[in-house]
Amino acid sequence: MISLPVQTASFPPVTLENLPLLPKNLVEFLLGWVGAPEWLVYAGGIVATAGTVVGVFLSAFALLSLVERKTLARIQNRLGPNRAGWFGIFQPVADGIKMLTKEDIVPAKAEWLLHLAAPVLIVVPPILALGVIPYGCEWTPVPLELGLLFFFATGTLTEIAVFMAGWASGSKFPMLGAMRAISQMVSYELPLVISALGVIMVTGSLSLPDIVGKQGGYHLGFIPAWNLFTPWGLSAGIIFYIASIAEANRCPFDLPEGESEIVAGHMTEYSGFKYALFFMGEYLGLFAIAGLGITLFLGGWQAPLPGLGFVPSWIWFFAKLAVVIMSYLWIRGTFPRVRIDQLMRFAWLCMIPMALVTIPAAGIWTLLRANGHGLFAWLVTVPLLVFPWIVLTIVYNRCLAPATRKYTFAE
Amino acid sequence: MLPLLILSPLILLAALGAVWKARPVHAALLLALTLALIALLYLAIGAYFIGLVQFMVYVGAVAILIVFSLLITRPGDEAEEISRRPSSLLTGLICTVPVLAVLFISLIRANPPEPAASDAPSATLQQFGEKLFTTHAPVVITVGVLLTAVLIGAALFARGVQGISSSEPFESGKSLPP
Amino acid sequence: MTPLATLLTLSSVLFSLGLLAVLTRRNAILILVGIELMLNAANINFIAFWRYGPPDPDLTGPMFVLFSIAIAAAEAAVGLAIILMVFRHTRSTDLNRLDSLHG
Amino acid sequence: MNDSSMEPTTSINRLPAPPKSGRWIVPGLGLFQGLMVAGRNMFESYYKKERMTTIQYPEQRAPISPNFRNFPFLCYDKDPVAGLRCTACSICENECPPKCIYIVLDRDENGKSLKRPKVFDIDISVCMNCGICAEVCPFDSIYMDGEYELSNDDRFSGLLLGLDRLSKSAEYHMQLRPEEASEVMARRKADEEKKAAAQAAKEAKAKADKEAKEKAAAEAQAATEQKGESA
Repeated sequence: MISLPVQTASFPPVTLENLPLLPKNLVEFLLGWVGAPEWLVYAGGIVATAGTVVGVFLSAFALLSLVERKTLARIQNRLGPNRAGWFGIFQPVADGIKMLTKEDIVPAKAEWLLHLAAPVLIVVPPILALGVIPYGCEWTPVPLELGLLFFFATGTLTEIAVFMAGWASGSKFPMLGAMRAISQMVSYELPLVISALGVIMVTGSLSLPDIVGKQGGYHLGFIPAWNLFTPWGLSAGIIFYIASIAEANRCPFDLPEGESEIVAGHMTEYSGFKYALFFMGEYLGLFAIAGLGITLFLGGWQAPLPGLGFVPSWIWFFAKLAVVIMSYLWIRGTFPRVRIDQLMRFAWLCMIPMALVTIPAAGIWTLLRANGHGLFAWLVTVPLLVFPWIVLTIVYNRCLAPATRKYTFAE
Repeated sequence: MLPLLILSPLILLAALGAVWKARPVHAALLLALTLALIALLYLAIGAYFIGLVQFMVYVGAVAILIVFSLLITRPGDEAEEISRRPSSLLTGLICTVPVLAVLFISLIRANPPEPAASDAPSATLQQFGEKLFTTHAPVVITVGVLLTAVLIGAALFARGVQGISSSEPFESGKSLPP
Repeated sequence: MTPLATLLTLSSVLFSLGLLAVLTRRNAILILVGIELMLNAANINFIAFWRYGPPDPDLTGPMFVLFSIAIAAAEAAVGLAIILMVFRHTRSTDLNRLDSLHG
Repeated sequence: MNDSSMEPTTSINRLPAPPKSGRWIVPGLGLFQGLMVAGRNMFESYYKKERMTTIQYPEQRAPISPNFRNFPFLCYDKDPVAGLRCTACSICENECPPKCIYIVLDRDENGKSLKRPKVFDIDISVCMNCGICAEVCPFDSIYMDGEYELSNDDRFSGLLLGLDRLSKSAEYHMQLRPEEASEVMARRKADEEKKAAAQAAKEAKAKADKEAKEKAAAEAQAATEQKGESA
């Protein structure tokens, strides 16, 4: 006798808010309906969740690759890709087909295993990191208690992958590019993590949904209570923003792949789909770091104005993501690439001291606010942050301004 | 138990590779793999915080540092390393085998107690924070001072302190060409 | 074999491997690799006893590992800085070449 | 981590300090101004047509400058075969530095030169666009072309231009480089007129000679007749 499942799992109601959860719910419901064992239902739910995140961000990657080219073209008074389809909408598809069908060249001096592992490994950390970000009030793919720590821990894997790519290629430009990339990533990871510390201190949690939840509500009825609108939050947010540009290897900090100097950095010896994987990893990393910045400082999925609660929260998140990414494009279209010594000096002499100052500022802010001295908190933290900024600016302008270099051998 | 039985041999294999591989960069990468697997082991047995910290510090900082210094120092050919291997291996084993034996004997004789609870003891972030800044606050401050000193010291060392550093090698009969 | 015994065995073998690396390698950086292995073996012990040992509300094991990791990072940084310094003088990281004071 | 021995021997000259105008120097103002410039570029590109300077190539083409010079072509007047100016003199073939020109003289069945090429090939995969052939040609036949869409999927025969692809009319030349072509046309016209005049003069002279000869002959005959009569 066949025993049918006694109770079929009830399907949760589909609303606009939990629309992103639809694949997961659907898979779990279907598996429960056909009577699959519990672990299979669980595994199906996990696969569906991961599939949703990867699917959303891979399509966003395709879209961004087009939007970036169009925007940069417009900044340079060009039209950008407009041949494949209407307004070049099929350009990502064309690029993908081209990349897939290209020959995969492995240099004779390369170590094929590491050479193969590097592009695979470089895609993993951003995907892992994307999993812990809260996209909507009901949609956090993996609500980890230690989400922030997990995010930064996975980010470190990128460095190893970049090193493997540079070293396994058995060529000098990849090696130089990898050394640049690693030193840049290590240097800029410090201000990145330190500027996030203030948020952790104020929230008292490493869980990203908690951090977003803490930023709900409005000051004076219309100013959202995001971390950005506090003195320490503004300072830390700017530092986080600059460090995230460097961490994502974007212009003006895209030295690891500075075309004019070292061909394509650690990606020089890659072709075809492996090269595409590097790009995918880079763009997914960009989404991840921008998403984290939004979560930490821009209130995550919180609406920017009261009375806009009827819009699903994940739409706010993606709108903010689009704005942040557009600002990255704007910066890329504006600023020239910095030199490697300027980059490192900026990280160690400007970013890290400023990031360190935000920690006591956040501590004093929390302490004074908790004791009900709101105005006093402003009066103490603003000078605490502005004074080092002015001092650093003067020092930077006086002693460390960009200098002309005279090469004695080049005459 | 199952993750333990899967991860332990993997850790040992990776560590063996790190010890045995003649090419220094391979050894360093295998060390990174070992450390990452140990982090996974911590995660598997329920020490989430320590696992992530291990991943961040060891894989993200220490392994990268080692790899980076290998690149800067440009280690020599591995053929020399391999040619000297038998003699050095003998010395190493003479010292290592007794240590391993002593460890195993004490392990067997200690007769470790049966696990009391199968669930991981609770170690939330809150608990960690409280312990860290109450009981262990002096240690935290000491470690902070130590790390600051290390940061400054390492930076000075690596830059080359004025007066000490010079590009000329020591006057040595065996000094290599640069 | 209990989980605790497994972990302790793992840590003893790992420690011995680290020792072997320290004793056989000539490259100073690879000796540091061995030292890291030994430190990690010790850390595994702490975590194992915290996890499978008697209940420990004070979290002594993880705390010790936390500080140990911090010290290990510091040790690696200083060690590598010293190795770089030595490399700058002798153009080699082979410890057998550092025999200027050899009688 | 920087190795002092690897340090490039550079001397860094600090820029002279910017003049102090008594105003506050706002940190980051330059960055902001740069961003504004880029932003203006982006938005104005949507409604200011004069900003967009690029040409949508297959649909639009930039006019070719008269100074643009590419591979050579052969000029003909009116008829592509009979009007070909080339006489297969092989001067260009000899002068060509990479030796990319190949000429075979056309002959009739008696082996007499017809003063025109039977084969005239230029291998543009070898040609280096130096223009020496155009300069040395005494018959105003070879000029440098302005055509640039020569890519081909057959890299041997597709890039070997024969007479059929090389010969282009004088009108084409006029269109391509009016100044040069009109000068050449004027010179050729003058030459032709001179030649015609010379021909006319020659003919007149011949006529005069003939007349003179006839006259002389007639006189001689008359003289003989007179002699005969007197005898």
